Amino acid sequence: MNTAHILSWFVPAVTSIFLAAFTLYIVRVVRGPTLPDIVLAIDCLSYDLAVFVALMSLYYGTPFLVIGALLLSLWAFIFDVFVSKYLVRKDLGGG
Amino acid sequence: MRKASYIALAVVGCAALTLVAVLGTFASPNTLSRVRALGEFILYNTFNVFSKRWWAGSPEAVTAVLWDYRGLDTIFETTVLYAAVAGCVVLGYTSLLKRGRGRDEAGGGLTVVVKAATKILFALILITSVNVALHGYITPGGGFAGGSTFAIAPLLVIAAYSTEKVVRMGFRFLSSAVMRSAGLLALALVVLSPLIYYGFVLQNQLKPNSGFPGYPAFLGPLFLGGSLLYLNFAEFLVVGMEFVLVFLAFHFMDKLMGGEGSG
Amino acid sequence: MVSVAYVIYVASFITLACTAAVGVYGVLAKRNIIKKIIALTIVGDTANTFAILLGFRVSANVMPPVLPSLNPSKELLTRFAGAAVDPVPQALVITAIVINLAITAFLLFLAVRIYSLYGTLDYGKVIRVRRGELDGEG
Amino acid sequence: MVNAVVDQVLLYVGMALVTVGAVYDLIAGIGMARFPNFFVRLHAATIGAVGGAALPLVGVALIALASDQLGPYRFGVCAVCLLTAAAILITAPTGSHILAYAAYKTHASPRKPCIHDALRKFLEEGEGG
Amino acid sequence: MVDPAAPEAVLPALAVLTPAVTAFALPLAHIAGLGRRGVEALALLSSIITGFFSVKLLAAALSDGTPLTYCFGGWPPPLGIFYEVDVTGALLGCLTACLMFLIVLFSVGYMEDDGRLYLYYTLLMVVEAGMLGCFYTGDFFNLFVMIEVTAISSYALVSYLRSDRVAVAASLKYAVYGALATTAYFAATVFAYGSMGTLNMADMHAKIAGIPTPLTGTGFANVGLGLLVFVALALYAFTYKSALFPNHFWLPEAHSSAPTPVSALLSGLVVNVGIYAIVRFTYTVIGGASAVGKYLPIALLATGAASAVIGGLLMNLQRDVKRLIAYSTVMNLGFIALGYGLSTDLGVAAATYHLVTHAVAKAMLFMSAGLAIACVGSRNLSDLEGVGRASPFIGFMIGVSTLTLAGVPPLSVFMSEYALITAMVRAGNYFALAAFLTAYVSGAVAYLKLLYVTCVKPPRKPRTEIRGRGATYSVLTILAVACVALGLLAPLIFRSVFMPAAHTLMNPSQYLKAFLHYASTLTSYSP
Repeated sequence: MNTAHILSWFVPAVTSIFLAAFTLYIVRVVRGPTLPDIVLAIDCLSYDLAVFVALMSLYYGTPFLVIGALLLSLWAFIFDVFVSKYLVRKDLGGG
Repeated sequence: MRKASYIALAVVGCAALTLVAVLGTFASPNTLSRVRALGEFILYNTFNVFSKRWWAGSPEAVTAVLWDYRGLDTIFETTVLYAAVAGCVVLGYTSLLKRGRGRDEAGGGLTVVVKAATKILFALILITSVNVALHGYITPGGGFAGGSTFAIAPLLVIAAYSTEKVVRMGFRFLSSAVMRSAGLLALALVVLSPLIYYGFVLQNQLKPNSGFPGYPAFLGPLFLGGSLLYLNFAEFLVVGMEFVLVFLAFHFMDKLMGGEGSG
Repeated sequence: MVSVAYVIYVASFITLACTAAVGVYGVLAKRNIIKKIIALTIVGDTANTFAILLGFRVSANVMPPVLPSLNPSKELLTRFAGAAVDPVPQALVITAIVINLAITAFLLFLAVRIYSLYGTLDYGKVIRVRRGELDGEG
Repeated sequence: MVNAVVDQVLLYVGMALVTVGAVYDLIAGIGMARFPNFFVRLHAATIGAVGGAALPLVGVALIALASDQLGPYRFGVCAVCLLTAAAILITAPTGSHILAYAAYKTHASPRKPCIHDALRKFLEEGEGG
Repeated sequence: MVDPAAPEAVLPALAVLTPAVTAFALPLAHIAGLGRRGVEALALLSSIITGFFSVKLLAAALSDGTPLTYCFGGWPPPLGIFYEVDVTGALLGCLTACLMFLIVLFSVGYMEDDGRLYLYYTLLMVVEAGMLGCFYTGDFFNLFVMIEVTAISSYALVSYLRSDRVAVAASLKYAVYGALATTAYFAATVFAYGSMGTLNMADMHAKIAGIPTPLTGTGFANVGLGLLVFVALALYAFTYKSALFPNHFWLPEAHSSAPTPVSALLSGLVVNVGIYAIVRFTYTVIGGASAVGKYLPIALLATGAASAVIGGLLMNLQRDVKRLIAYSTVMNLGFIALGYGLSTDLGVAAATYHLVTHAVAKAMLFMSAGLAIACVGSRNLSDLEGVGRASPFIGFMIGVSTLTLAGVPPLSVFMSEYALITAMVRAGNYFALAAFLTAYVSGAVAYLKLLYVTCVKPPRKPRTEIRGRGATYSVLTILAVACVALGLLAPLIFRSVFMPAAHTLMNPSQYLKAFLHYASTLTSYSP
């Protein structure tokens, strides 16, 4: 069975759908009237990007890209937490 | 007027540079399918198990360049980070020997949901970062990547709880500084130890006219990657602890400003 | 023959030029110290991206610079050397990234310090305050 | 023989999951772009994260298991994909929660088209009692 | 040519790594409870060892005609990092290590301990490692890293007095534009690698001269254009680091607001890195091989003349004594650039000589003025009136250093300035001579004013006692002896040290030959 052959058309097809969603998220990032809107959209963007990265690593057949997906999702979370902390306390560190 | 002149300067300068780059270096598409001879030599030889004269014992060419072919750059890059953190501490912290015992957080931090998630993610981050650092000689990653991944963990704790929580978890200024120095000295030890056997500074594998036999690349079936494994781990320790020190110094800087800030 | 990849490749250099211009302008013209530092990181990242692009190979079967096997054949080595991107600029960029990070961290500490000493992050104001002090002393 | 069949099944299940995930993501994107305020957009973000990211990542993990291109690394890729999916399942709801908490508490986002605000009643009762 | 496996071949590597490893160990020494004395002893010991290495290296470089080399990791040059130490590099390294020892010793007596002192010594050691690396390296990307090592620890040292508003602002100014400059140099190295396909300086020379070398051949793309961009960006970066005319704006503030030993370090040593890099690229790497190489000395002459005149004139306007000395650094860097711009052997030798004498005298002036400032508690020139009379030793030291810098005959700077004038006259460059004399006269007036105010006028304020006299006084005594000796020995050392240094600097063939010796071991391969 030749997975490479199947993936060579499947991954671009799926990626194009993800790209469409990606554009819609970017619309929200640009338009987003308030800070939480922007952050939420950027969250979704980074999760999307994580899926992208995983799909690319399938497409190119290299195992080296996937670890980036994990880090992207973690960074998105950190971003959320820091923005919330900033909103709540107007302060990032501290007790 | 001033602003316009700055814009003109920046645009003209950068446009000129790009023009030169595009015209001069990449005028023909044929050059683009090739890489420079130096890079190609390294790619071919980095894990050339058939003729080990030029090999670095790592299939990861970037790590091989970083820690073996151009290892000195990386040592001093670590020194740059070290000096910068020393500068940060100079600006922000009073005494290393003062115990970082903080007060208990009373209603501090964010909601209990975030705290619970932080606990789970903390372990996940630790495992990931050690994995990234230790597999740096086989897969992309390495000491710096692992160390900066590790830095997410205290950041998360600072955000979800407080800096005091980080201190109470054992990342005291003192212990972080000790671990950083230990990592740096381990780095120096790995780099300098070939000298004992008439080898070269930073030597990894066997070289002609050197008495040092090189760090073992294989231990039976297990692939060790020569000195890259130890260097990566030491770098991981150093970079992770440098980040922790920066966060702590930033926290104590707040207090310093409260104490003597003026103006 | 000029391929699509080549056009994209050259276009990315032009984009980088714009980014670099934004960064340089920011460092020179912005008054706010934090904005200056942000502009500085833009310049640094542009230079890094530029270096990565230099080592790229515009070809169909381009590979990452990691040998995909721990037990390579001679044929694989030859193919790898002929297809993988240049590892040297990537190593240089890792060095440069760490250095940029170190400088940024230090500059941020300086900015906080400036804020605590002068009560402002506006560089023009800092200069004016200091000049006034120097004249007052003399 | 059995292996080939298992691979086939894994591949097609994985592809189905990724496709469904892509559709979820598109729906989430439309919701993100068109919903009126932040608190409604949170719903879209949930679909985008769980359906549009965690689900396709599980799919990618299954495809990776069946992939013959990845060779010996396929278990590693699968594991990391599953780990990422798990991480997203933890981080996405928590992130949305903390953002909503902050936005609600500080009035950072307008609650303009508001039909029913249960939390306010709850908070008022809590403070009153 | 030294055998690569011989123990003395490893000297340049050890000279650079000793201070670096000491810097790594200093926090541990502090934590282990060795206290102030222990940290100081460690720093002193390390700087003594480094000084010993660098002196041995200079001796070896002088006795051997060819550059001393060291391959890190055993990799031959274009593949790995390569140290290539010719007489100029060894000379500057020796100056750096020796002066650094004195600065550390001075700090032992001068600095107060507020719990951060171990970080001060850490940063000093890092600066030393960085500067030595700059002088010894033969790889232009490694030069970037080493410049960055030097620069970032200098920024941190300038802001060491963190409650001083001027110091923190000066450090910020220095750091922001300095980071821009080093980024420019990074971009320059990327362009150079892109067009030439190498990171080695000697290999770069071969590419520019069109000499094919093993492995890298004759370059990858258009070498001429790549070189043009490299020179433009690198010149900006190096003139910033060495505070030459358009980029001198950071120097007076940064050098005057730092702690006194750091001022001596920055003015005497750190600025030399930029000058050295310019000269190394102008003469050894680019040389006469390219048309760009012919215009570089002219650029150097122009910036040098402008710096000298501006520095000399602005010296007279300063009321802050440390700012006055800092402007004098700008002027003297202009003199050095003028000498290097002559592109004759004599001019280059004279400029190197002036660099050395200026470093010693400037460090001494900063240190003695720092002691006087500590005595009076003010940096204003008018408050320093008569401090020399009140404290004869400090007065004597300020006198010696001021007279030295003003160019009074038997002392060292006179000799180097005499050599510079001779070189300018021999080269027939009367433009340089005019700029030099203008700046010289203007600077001499300012120096004599400083001398008159501090040493001749009657004292105004009762002086306070100075701490740590032993260390600081002995350092000043050593420096005074050095000032006199460098002047009196001029005929001897100029022939035997500075002329060979200039000769090796101006002749890239030896530099290239040492490179090719190793590069030729790279067998060709056929993928």
